[in-house]
Order: sequence, then C-alpha cells, then structure tokens
Amino acid sequence: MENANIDAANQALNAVSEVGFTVSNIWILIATAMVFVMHLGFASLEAGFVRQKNVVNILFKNIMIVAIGLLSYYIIGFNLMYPGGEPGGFFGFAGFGLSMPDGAAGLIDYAGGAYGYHTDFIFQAMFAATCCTIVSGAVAERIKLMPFLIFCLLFVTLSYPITGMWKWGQGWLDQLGFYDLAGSTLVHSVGGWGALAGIILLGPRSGKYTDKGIKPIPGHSMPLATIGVLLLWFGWFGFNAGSVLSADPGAVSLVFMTTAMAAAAGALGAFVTSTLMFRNYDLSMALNGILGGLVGITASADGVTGTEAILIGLICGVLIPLAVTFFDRLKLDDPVGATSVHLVCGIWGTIAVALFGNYGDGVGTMQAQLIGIAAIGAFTFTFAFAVFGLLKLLMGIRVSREEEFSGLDIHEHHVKAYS
Amino acid sequence: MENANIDAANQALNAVSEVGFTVSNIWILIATAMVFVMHLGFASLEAGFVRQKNVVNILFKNIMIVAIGLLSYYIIGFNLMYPGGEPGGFFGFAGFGLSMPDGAAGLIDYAGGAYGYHTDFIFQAMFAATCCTIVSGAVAERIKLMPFLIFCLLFVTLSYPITGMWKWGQGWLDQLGFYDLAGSTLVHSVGGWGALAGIILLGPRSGKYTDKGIKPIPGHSMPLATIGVLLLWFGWFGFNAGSVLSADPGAVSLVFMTTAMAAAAGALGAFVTSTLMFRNYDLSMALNGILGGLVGITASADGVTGTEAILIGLICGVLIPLAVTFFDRLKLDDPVGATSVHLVCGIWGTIAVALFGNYGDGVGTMQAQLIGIAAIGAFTFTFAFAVFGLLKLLMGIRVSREEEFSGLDIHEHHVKAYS
Amino acid sequence: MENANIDAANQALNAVSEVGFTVSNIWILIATAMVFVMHLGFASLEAGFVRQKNVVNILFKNIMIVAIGLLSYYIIGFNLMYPGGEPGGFFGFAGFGLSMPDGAAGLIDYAGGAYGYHTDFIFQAMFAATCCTIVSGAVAERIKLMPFLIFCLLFVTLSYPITGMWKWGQGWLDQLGFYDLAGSTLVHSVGGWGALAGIILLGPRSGKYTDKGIKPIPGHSMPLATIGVLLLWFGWFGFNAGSVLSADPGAVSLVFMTTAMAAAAGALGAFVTSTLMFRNYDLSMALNGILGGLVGITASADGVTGTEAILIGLICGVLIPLAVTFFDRLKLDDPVGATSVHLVCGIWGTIAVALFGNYGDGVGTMQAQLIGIAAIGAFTFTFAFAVFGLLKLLMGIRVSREEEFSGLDIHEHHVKAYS
Amino acid sequence: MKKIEAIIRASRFDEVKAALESQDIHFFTFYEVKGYGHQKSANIQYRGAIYDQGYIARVKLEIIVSEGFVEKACGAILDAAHTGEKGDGILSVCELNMLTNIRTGLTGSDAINS
Amino acid sequence: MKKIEAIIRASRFDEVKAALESQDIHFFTFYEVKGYGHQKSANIQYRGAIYDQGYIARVKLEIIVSEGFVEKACGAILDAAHTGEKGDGILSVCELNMLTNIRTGLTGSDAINS
Amino acid sequence: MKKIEAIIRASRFDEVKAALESQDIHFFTFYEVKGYGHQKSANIQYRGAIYDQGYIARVKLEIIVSEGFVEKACGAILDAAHTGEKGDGILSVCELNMLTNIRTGLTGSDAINS
Ligand SMILES: Nc1ncnc2c1ncn2[C@@H]1O[C@H](COP(=O)(O)OP(=O)(O)O)[C@@H](O)[C@H]1O
Ligand SMILES: Nc1ncnc2c1ncn2[C@@H]1O[C@H](COP(=O)(O)OP(=O)(O)O)[C@@H](O)[C@H]1O
Ligand SMILES: Nc1ncnc2c1ncn2[C@@H]1O[C@H](COP(=O)(O)OP(=O)(O)O)[C@@H](O)[C@H]1O
Repeated sequence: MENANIDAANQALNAVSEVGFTVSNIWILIATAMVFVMHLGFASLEAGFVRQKNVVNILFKNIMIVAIGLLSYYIIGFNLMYPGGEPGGFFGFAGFGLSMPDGAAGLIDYAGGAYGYHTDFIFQAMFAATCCTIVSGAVAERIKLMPFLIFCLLFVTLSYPITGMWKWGQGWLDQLGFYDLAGSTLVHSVGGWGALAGIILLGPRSGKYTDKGIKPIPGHSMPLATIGVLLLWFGWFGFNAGSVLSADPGAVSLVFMTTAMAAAAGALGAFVTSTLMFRNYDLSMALNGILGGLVGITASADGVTGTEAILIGLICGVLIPLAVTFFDRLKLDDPVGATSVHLVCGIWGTIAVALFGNYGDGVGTMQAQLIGIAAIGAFTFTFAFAVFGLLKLLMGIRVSREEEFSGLDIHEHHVKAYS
Repeated sequence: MENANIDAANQALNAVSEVGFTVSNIWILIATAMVFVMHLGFASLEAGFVRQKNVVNILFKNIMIVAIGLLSYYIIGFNLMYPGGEPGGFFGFAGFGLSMPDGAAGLIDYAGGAYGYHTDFIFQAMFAATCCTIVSGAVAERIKLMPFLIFCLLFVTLSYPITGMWKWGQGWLDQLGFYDLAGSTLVHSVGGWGALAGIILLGPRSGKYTDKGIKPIPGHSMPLATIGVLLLWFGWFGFNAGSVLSADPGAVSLVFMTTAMAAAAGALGAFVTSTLMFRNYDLSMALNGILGGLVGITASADGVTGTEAILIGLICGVLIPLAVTFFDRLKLDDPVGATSVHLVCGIWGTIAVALFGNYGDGVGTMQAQLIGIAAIGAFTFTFAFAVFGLLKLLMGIRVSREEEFSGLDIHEHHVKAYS
Repeated sequence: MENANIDAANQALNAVSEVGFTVSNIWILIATAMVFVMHLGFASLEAGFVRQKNVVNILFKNIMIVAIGLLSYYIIGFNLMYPGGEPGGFFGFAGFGLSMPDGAAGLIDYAGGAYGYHTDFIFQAMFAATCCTIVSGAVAERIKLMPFLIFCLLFVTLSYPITGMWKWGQGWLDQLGFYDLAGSTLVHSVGGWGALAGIILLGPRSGKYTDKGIKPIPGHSMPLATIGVLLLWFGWFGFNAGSVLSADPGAVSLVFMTTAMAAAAGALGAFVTSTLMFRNYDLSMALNGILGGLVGITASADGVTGTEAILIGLICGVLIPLAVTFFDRLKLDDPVGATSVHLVCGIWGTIAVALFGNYGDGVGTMQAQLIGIAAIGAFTFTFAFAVFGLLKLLMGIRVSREEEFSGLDIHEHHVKAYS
Repeated sequence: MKKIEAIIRASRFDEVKAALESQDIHFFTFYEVKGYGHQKSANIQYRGAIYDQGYIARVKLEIIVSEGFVEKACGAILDAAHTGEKGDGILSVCELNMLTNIRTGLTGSDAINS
Repeated sequence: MKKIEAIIRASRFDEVKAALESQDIHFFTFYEVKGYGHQKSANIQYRGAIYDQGYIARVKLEIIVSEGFVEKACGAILDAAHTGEKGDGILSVCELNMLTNIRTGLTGSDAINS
Repeated sequence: MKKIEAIIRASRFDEVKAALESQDIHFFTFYEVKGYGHQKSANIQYRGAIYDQGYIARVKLEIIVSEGFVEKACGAILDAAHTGEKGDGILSVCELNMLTNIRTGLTGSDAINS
C-alpha cells in the first residue's frame, strides 16, 4: 500500500518530466521554424539591396544555400560539430549521417529532458546555413554562381562546424570559459570573416570607387530590404531564445526582452549617428542598425539586464555607419553591409559578454572572449581566404565586365527579375 | 513514511505548476513574436497603399516607431500602464525602467503561474507601438518626419499607457465593468483617434479633393498591401489569443477560431458591399474588410460563438466601404483607411461586447462600454489634437507643396524606394 | 490518511494530463497560424508567377478563397469531413455549424487529451482552403472571377470534405489501410486534380503555344515568387508537424526534420535536373523543386528516416522539370506549375509511403495507396470537371481575348497592381 | 533619308513587326508612350472613387529608311496596325539632314545597309 | 503639318494639358524623359555617399498639328509650362513630310480632324 | 537650329555624356528605348522554354544645337559611342523650324545659350 502510494507519486513525477520535455522540445522546434524565417529575411534583404539586374542571382544563391546547408549538415556537419567525445578538443567526427539513439536515449534522456535528438539536429542545421547567407550578401553582384556554391558547401560543411565545435561541441574554447549564447562570434563573425575574405579577393563592383569619390549604388527595392530586416528580427527571437535550449521561463523571457531592446536601440543608435554624420535620414542605416543590435546581443542575451541590452544595441547602432564608412574607405565593397553588421557588431557583442552581465569574473572572461574572437577569426578567415583563393586560381570567381554591366540575371539565369 | 508520500505527491504537484507556468509563459512569448510581425504587416500595408515617391518615408517611420515604442515603453510606459497600486484609479507611475521582483515573485508567482515579469513587459511593449503605426498610415504622404516622430514618442509614452491603465491596469474603467479583451478600443480606437486628429490638422493630400470630385490616388503596390494584411492577420492570432494571458486551452482555441471567422466574414462583407456600391471588385476594400473584422473581434474574441464572430466581422466588412466613403465626403484624407478600420470598427467591436456573448448583463455592460469608448476617445483625441496642434505651431507638421509633389523620399531621405 | 495520499497523487496525475493537453493544444493552434501563412505564401508565389496585368486579380482570388474557405467549412465542410458516426463509410453529415460538446468533452476528453474541439475545427479549416489556392494558380491569367469563386465554394464545401472524410474522417480508405499523414493526396493531389480539370477546360493563355514552339511567359516578379515559396516552407512545418495532432516530441521532431530535408533535396534535385535539361540555372524550377519536395514528404513525414526523406525529396525535384515539360508538351498551360508540384509530387509522395518507412507490409500498403490515389483522383477530377464544365455552359469561364490582352486587373478590378 | 514615326496600339506591335520584316525592314527602334486621342481610356476605380486615367498606353516606332523604302514601310505599318476601331494611331514621315552609323561611320543610306 | 515637341517639368503636365484643351487641342502623345540643363537635380544620398543623380525627370509632349494650330498650341504650352524658375524646358517645331491616320487612311490635316 | 538624335548602347552613355561635356554641350534629353538591329539580344529562358526577347535596351539622346555646334556634337558622340562591335547605333540630324526656351521666351540659338 505504502509502495502503491509512492508508485503513484513517482508515476506523476515521471509524467511531469515527460510533459516538461514535450514543452521544451516543441519550443525548440518552433524556434527552428523561426530561424528558418531568417533565411527568407536574408534573401529579401539582400535582394532589396542589390540592383535589379542581379536579383534573380541573389535569390537563387540564397535558396541553394539553404538546401546545401541542410543537406551537408545532415551528412557531415552535425557530426563534426557535436561529436560527443572528448570535451576540450579541437576536432572530432562522429561518422556520416544521423544516428539517433534508440528509445528514451534519443528523446527525453538525450539532453536532460530539454529536447530530443532530431530536434537538436534540425535546430542546429537551420543555424548552419546562416553563415553562408551572410557571405552571399557581401559578394553579391559580381561573383560567379558555381564557385560561390562550392565555397558555401565547404564553408558550411567544414569551417563552421569545426569552429562551432570549439565552443558548442564542448571543445577547447568552452573549456576556457569562452561564452557565446547564440553565436555573435560562432555564427555572425564567422559569416563576417568569410565575407571579408570574399570581398578582398573579388574586388569592388566596377564603378563603385571612382576618382571623384565613392559612387553609391543604391539597392533596387527598399520595401524588400525592410521586409527582410523585420523578418530577420522575428526570426532572431527564435535564434536567441531557442539557444536557451529549453523552455526555461526565466531565461527565455529574459532573452526575448533583451533581444528586442537591443534591436530597438540599434535602430536608434544608427538613426542618430547617421543623421549626424550624413545629415540625412538614411533608411538603409537604420535597417543595418537593427541587425547590428541583434548581432550584438546574440552572445549575451541570457545574462544582461534590459538597460545593458539597450547599451549594447546602442553601441552597435553607432558602430554601423562608422563601419560602413570605414570599409568604404578601404575600398572593400559590401553591397549589404554584411561585414559591418555581422563582423564588427559580432566582435563587439562577444566582447560585451565580459563587460556586462554576470558571466564569470571580468578579466578572466575578457581574456577568454578575446582568445575566442581571435582564434575563430583566424581560422575562419584563413579557411575562407584559401578556398576563395583556390577557386580564383582554378576557375575564376568573378564574372566578366560585360556580364557585370548587363547583370548576372541575364547572363547566368537568362531571365529578368521583373517583367 | 506517510509524510514522505505526501511530500512526493506535493513535489509532483509543484512540478506540474512549474510546467504549466512554462507552457503559458512560452505561449505568450510566441504570441509576442507574432504581435511583432504586425509591425511588419503595417509597414508593408502602408508602403503598398502610398505612392512610390513616399515609400522610403513610410518605411522609415514604421521602423523608427517600433524602436521608439519599445524603448520608451521600457523607460516609462510600462510603469505608467501597470503601476501595480490602487485599483480603480486614473493615473499611476511605478518609477522608471524595469524592476523585476526577485525569485519566484518575478516568475511563477508574478501572475498566478501564467507568465513572468519580463514576458509581461515584452508582450505589452509590442502592443504599445501599434497605436502609433496606425496613425502613421493615415497621415502618410504629407507629414514631416521629425514632428511625427515627436508625436509618436509622446503618444506611446503618455497617452496610450494612461488610457490603457484605466482598463488593463485595473483602473476605473475596469472597476466599472468595461470589457476589451485585446484592445478594440484600448489599442485600435486609440490609434484611430490619433489618426483622426492628425488628418484634421494636416489637411488632405494635394490633388485628392478637386472641384470635379474625388481623385483617387491609388497605392503603388497591391502585392505589398496584400502581404501586409495577411501578415497582420497572422500576427492577430498572437494579439488576440495572447491576450488570454495564459495558454488556457478552452480560451485560446476559442479566440483563434473567432478571430479567424471574423476576419473571413470581414472580407466577405466588404467584398459584397463594395461590389454593390461601386460595381467593382475592389481589392483594397476586401483587404480593409479583413482588418476591420479583426479589429471588430478584438474586444470580444474570448466570449462569443463562431456565429457571433461571423456576424461581428460581417458588420465590420459592411462598415468599411461606408466609412471610407463617409470620411472622403468629409474631405478627411486617409491613404490607408486607418480611421475606417481602426476607429470605426474599433468602436463597433467594443459595442458588440454588450450585444453578443456572455459578458455580464446587457444594459449595464452597454453602459460601461459606451462610457469606455467615450472617455478613451475624448482623452486620446484631445491629447493627439493638442500635440499635433502644438507641433504645427512650433515647427510645422506639413511638408511644402514642392516636397509633396516630388515626394518625401527624395526630400527627406535623398533616395528612391526603387531604382 | 492512505486515501489522502492517493488523492494527492491522483490530483497530481490529473494536473499533469491537463498540462499535457495544454501543450498539445497550443502547439496545434500555433501550427494553425503557420498553416495560415501558407495562404500568404500561395498568394505571393502566384502573384509573382503571373504577369503584371493580372496581379490584382490573383491576389483578390486568393484573399477571397481564404474567406470563403473558412466560412463554408464552418457552416458545412467540417461536419461533412468529421461526422463522428460510422467509421468506414463514404459520406456523412453531422449538421450545420459548430457544436462543441460541453465541458471536458469539448476540451481534454475531445481527442484523448491532445486538442479541443475548436482547435480541431480551426486547424482543419485552415487546411481546407488550401486545395482551392492550388487551383487558383493553375487557372490564372484567363479565368473569370465569379465562376472561379463559385467553383471554389463548391470544391471546398463538398468535394474536399467528402474525399477527406474517406481517410481522415475514419472512412473506407482509412479502414483499408490507406495512409496519408498531412495530405499529399487528400490536400495536394486534390488541388492538383482540380487544377488539371480547370486548365483542360480553359485552354492555354493566348500566345503561349505558337507554331514556332512554346513561348515562355515569365512571371512578373521573382522576389515575390521566392518570398512565397519560403513562406510556404515555413508554413509547411505547421502543416506536417501539426498533423501529428499532438505535441508528441518524437513524432513532431521527426516530422520537422524530414520535412526540411525533403524540401532541401527537392531544391537540389530540381536544380541539377533543370540545369542538365536546359543548361540554365532556372530559379523558378528550384522554387518548384522545394515545393515538390514538401508535397512529396507530406504523406510520410512521420514514418521515414532523414535519408529516406532526402530520397523522396530528391525524386520530387527531378520530377518537377520533367513534369513541367510534359504538361507543356500536352499544351496544358499552368502558369505556376501547380499540377507538376501538387499533382505529380502528391501522387509520388503517396506511393512513397509504401516504399519507405515502416507503414504496414509492402504489398498491402501499396495496394491501399494506389486505391486511395485512384479513388480520390477519380472523384475529384470528375467533380471539378463537372463543375467547371457546367459553369462554362452557364456563364462562361474564360475572359475575352481583349480582356486577356489588356489584363484582368483593369477589366475586372479597374486598377493596376503597381502605379 | 526619312524618319518614319508611328504611334500604334500596343496590341498590334507583334503584327506590325512581322509586316515590317516581310518587307525586309529589320531595323527599327520603339518605346512606350502615352496618348490622348479619340479612344478613351478605361476608368480606374479605387476605394470608391472613379477616375479617368486619361491616357492610353501606346507604342511608338521610329524607323529610318532611305527614300525607296518609305512607301513599303508605311504600307506595311498602315496595314498591320489597322483595326478600324478608334485608337489605331498615326503615322508621320519627316526629312533627315544627315544619318551616320556609329560603328561603320558610313552615312546616308549606306548607314543602314551595312 | 508640323510636329511640336515640348520638354516640360513633370509638375506642369496637368496645367499644360488643360491649356491645350482650352485651345481645342485634345490629341497628343507624351512620355517620360530625363534631361540635363540649367536646373540641377537633387542629390541622392545612400549609405553615407552622396551623388548627383544628374538628370531631372521630365515629360516630353509630341503634338502634330496643321499650320493653323501651331501658334495656338505653342502659346498654350509656353504659358502653362512657364514658372520662371530654371528648368522650365524647351519647345521646338519641325516640318513633317507626310501624316496619315491609321484608322481612316486620311492624310494631312484631315488625319487629325477625323 | 538642328536636332541631333542618337541611339546608342546603354553601356556607352557615361562616355558619351562626358564627351559632350568636353565639347561644352551640357544640355540634352535622353530616354530608354528598345531597338532591333544587327545585334541580337540574349535569349530569355524560363521553365524550359527558350525565347528570343528580340529587342535590345538602348538609350536615345536628343540634343538641340545651333548649326555651329552640329559637327562638334556629332563628332563627340560618334567617337564616344563607338566600340566597333555590332550594335553601336545610329546618329541623325534634322532641321527645326522653331525653338523657344519656355522660361526666357528667347528663340533660336538664344534659347539654348541663356
Ligand atoms: N495630333 C496628334 N498628335 C500627337 N499624337 C496623336 C495625335 N493624334 C493622335 N495621336 C496619337 O495617336 C493615338 C491614337 O489616336 P486616336 O485618336 O485614339 O485614334 P484614331 O485616330 O484611330 O481614332 C493617340 O492616343 C495619340 O497617342
Ligand atoms: N539643347 C537642348 N537639347 C535637348 N534638350 C534640352 C536642351 N536644352 C534643354 N533641354 C531640356 O530641357 C530641360 C530643361 O532645361 P533647363 O536648362 O533646366 O531649363 P531652363 O532653360 O528653363 O533653365 C532639360 O532638362 C532638358 O531635358
Ligand atoms: N534604320 C533604323 N531605324 C531606326 N533605328 C535603327 C535603325 N538601324 C538601327 N537602329 C537602332 O540602332 C540600334 C543599333 O543597331 P545595330 O544594327 O544593332 O548596330 P550596328 O549598326 O552597329 O550593327 C538598333 O538596336 C536600333 O535601335
């Protein structure tokens, strides 16, 4: 009888864990769908920021990136990033394809009742393709399609999972105390470094930097760009709050709040700064400001207060017009501002972890953060530079002048975006 | 032993409450993200309904409204609207910024296990900016940027939270028995009254009302407007069903159903009415009909049957073309139909609470509803009129004729929406 | 005392079931909102794939389909599809309108604790309209508005629920062992058969098939089409994973994964095949490939491995350019490729159930699947052909040549999509 | 050299092009213009207000020919653009003082036979 | 027959049209063109870089009239298009060798009085 | 007064503009046109079907100059628009009967020197 009572109570407790698991798991799946929307956001934003004659090309690339990203992460990437074995390591590979443990081991026991194996995979897979999408915007309007897709395949299959493993796969950076909630460095800076390597090797779009100064090449559709940014903001709620990796009410709601505040502050910061700098209300800067704020808060969204989030975002917003102008001065032509948004704000956001919130002690954390930024930056930039460089040698990465003038759409796809 | 059993059972019960809290909380956060999408919806809709030459301007305004709305609600608005103290009051202020109670008090105990403090804030903050977005559409294509942003700052920081507090902050209207689930009056009419004040003081776009009659000024992109309306519909599921303020299965699923039925009926009502009135299948009317239906059901979505929801929505749909024609006859120029959708249908939806469903007794409820509509209308209109009036005196609110002709984009932003 | 213990434990167990119910129910409502987004996806995709002069028309149709679909499903459809009585039957009708059982019977007891009555209705109602949206794309640019809306009303009120009942209403196909998780056949092929009947009776757009060969009529906006497809993909997560009809962690996360993998593989398959066939990187094919993959996995998303999902999707992708070319050779003009995507891949996806995964024994299952495909195909095609044929006789279904040349927007709606 | 200018219905463009080709005239320039004439435009109706959009979208052709081709070209256009309904458009011819082919530098009728 | 061509400010189009109508000139063709002249365009500013878009969007009118109408038409345009500010545009007249109405086949001044 | 009309490659517009400016010709009008000529257009390919889009997008310039400037203007254009590849375009000159500046009312060559 006594035992029966205990059994009933235990049964209830088990049932509770199961329901708790169900909640967390479904939340991470919903977050996955929201992260998926970021691909749509990037596609819209980048399409809006290029000229009409290159719109089909950028859409095609972004579509294929998602497909290639998901497939290659399924076959190789996931097992390169979360190899299971040896914490603190530099590299590991758990074999090709998925191998879900049977029974509870693949479900409620997989991550301590927070999410199952398939959930883990699909959430991480959605993230993976993001780093290529970031590159695609920066190299737009002049890169050849095929070499770009090959670059993406290698970047998302090898480079991203390896550096990702260093932190999220319990690798050496994790051991060191490096912190990056959802990927200010692991995703955004990684994309930014790839973008930087690309635009250095490609050179600017012809006509951008003239003797008489910088000729702006306005994007062909501001509504498309705006839709893209707001969709990215929406998706980012899933990106950051899904990275809590459970439905823990305190953490998830904090992340929602800090994410929103940083984005808003980013818009404000970029608005004020660009208005002062250029004496003009520049929509593209405000849009980049939002994205900057989002990138900046990505590392620390679960550990700062609202006011700190506003500060982090505000600084991102201020950085955006400065960075855009800076890269332009170096004649590094980036049609969508990907390096300013993802690289600069990604680095700042990673540093911010050590300045705000309550992540370990100040100095130790700062050291870990700087090492992380440097190590991942060095690896990624070298990888991307080597791959782009090799492709340049082997098959060329830039379209001909004539193709550039008449547009990649008509040359590579034989259609026009609008008719 | 006995005690051990009781402990186990109690432990289980506690665990259940916590999971229940987790579910409710995550639902309201997801609803928050959906409400966020409404900002994208408004931006698209309004951009679609204005002329090409003013598209960047309207996008810029809508972006900045979200940023300003979130930030000012963080600093002041939230504590003005949910001051905690003295139920039945007219005004209260709980200090600047957020102040989350420690431990369970800010989480599971904050709202009886339905959502935590940060969730409460961010959900309400997403709502707040909406009222300004409504104004932005109505005053589009002729208002100066800076005075408009100042108006928004004051409207969302002071006016919206004060009247909001009357009901949702347990103020005097709540005490009176006034009912408004998600804000037919508190959000939509409030926006509508602000819009009305604005268009009265601004005057119509030049060329709209001529000696020869009304010259329609078609919106520049019907796809953009349609995308906007459907995104609004999507977001409205979060707006209304999130306002249940828990994941209560009965209430949330009822709200989903009534919301969808009213929107569908709104489309049908506007379609039939406008086809009869104008002998033309007018897409812009069907779109406004959907929005009208959504605004109309917002007050009562949790207490009416599907058939009642259809009736409420149908009447909204019928009202739309009548209201649009009515405002045009008064030469009140509203490019996106915001007053017809948000003010007229908002009032009707608030009245419908007393006619349908099971909210208290008929007469008493009707009285409360009418008092609520009148009081909030009077306060908001006066506030908005005063602010716009003052701004008109101090800095002017309308662009010059020449700017209007060549478009706000080139004059205020020095770019074109499309190139 | 003993009893008190048991009571406490039981109380805990009851509370757990209730929370479990809350989770499942809220998930299916969120899935409903995601399925709603598919209507926006279809509207964007179809608008993008038609010419500028017919954009308002296609948007108007898609808006009205949602409205008509929801309303008619409320009044008749739902009770035709889920009549409650006699499993194994062919037809049943449970009376007009909704009739939610009181108390727990309409909530936690309604579907074994997975979802309540209203949730059931609204989730199914969102599905219903989809089948008409599929038709609308295929018959675009030449069908008259009124007959089309009448067709939709009949199709969604009668044809879709009747065949739907055969499987999902526990009708004779269900008894037979026919399997179709979320509607490769029940939704997509049904839409595809309707589309086929329509385009046969309508004839091609004038100028499409000339003596000199097929003249392509490019869609007017590739960004719009791309946005549409990615929104559809997003919505499909809700469509497939919501069809699990609970938040069961294992099933839902499997479905998320297989859905994503099939879509990615569909893009890849169509990309490679169309590049080989046409020596051109055709964006419209890659987009159709994604949709094809999604349609293909819809029947079996809860029972195949990731690798099988990739295979299913890949074959869909390969089928797309072949099917498009095939229908073009038959001079069946389908501006958006609806028949290729929804009919061809829908049939393939339904067959795939018998080839992959673990649904019953091979031969028996294959028989059931083929019978299902044939029976539903025969019924639907006959129904659609009869209705379109009758409408053709009674009122004509095709616009005049002149209207076709100057566009349906100016003739039926008196506006232009862009100005 | 003469310059022929024709303002035609957008819906007759394909026919006119074919007619010109059948007369061995393969070179010409065209662009979209808007015209007021006998034919009135369809009304635009938006949010309950009706208005006369006024103009009709048309295509304008410009063809430079040597004297010998003027008649053939004009005949082809007059024929192919004709429907008999209001709105068929007009055809004019004017004199050019000079014509040069930019690629070859040849002038006069050589400029277009090269 | 004469062809009048006027390049005017887009913002004066409605006035010019009304002035022509008041002179009983209801038929004409127009299209959007871009011009360089005294009036300089507003600068475009994007992502911190400023540039002179260069051209100004203008409307070009083409009106074919018989000799008797030239003065009336030109007078109406000169009047209605005038603002006195830089950028008012120019008006030119040239001779046509031939004019035919495509619908009626009538030529010369009959072509536009039909 | 003469009107120079040139149909050039869109890709040579910047060069032609610079060449005109170097000849002190700062005023002109241009617009986008479509042309059929020796140069054939890229094919459009969509959903498996290929088709010849036919025309090529070009820019048309109109420059009104007094006699003295005709040669300089034509020379500048011929030079700057030349690539030697098929598709360079053509240049024509015709006589104007009258030219008036709308702002100043001045006529003839004064109309463009004011
Ligand atoms: N006098 C004119 N000057 C310039 N364009 C003209 C003139 N008359 C007609 N057009 C052009 O020709 C088009 C067709 O003219 P319309 O009078 O409608 O045809 P029809 O002469 O066959 O009745 C007009 O829309 C306008 O573009
Ligand atoms: N010589 C010319 N040749 C061709 N177009 C001209 C010429 N002069 C002026 N235009 C056109 O007229 C427009 C107005 O000229 P502008 O010099 O700005 O006006 P204004 O003469 O009143 O100062 C120019 O933008 C251009 O399109
Ligand atoms: N006879 C003509 N009449 C009108 N436009 C012409 C004529 N010949 C050429 N053009 C225009 O010039 C453009 C270039 O002509 P094309 O024959 O391709 O160049 P090229 O003479 O250098 O080979 C054509 O696309 C067309 O717009």
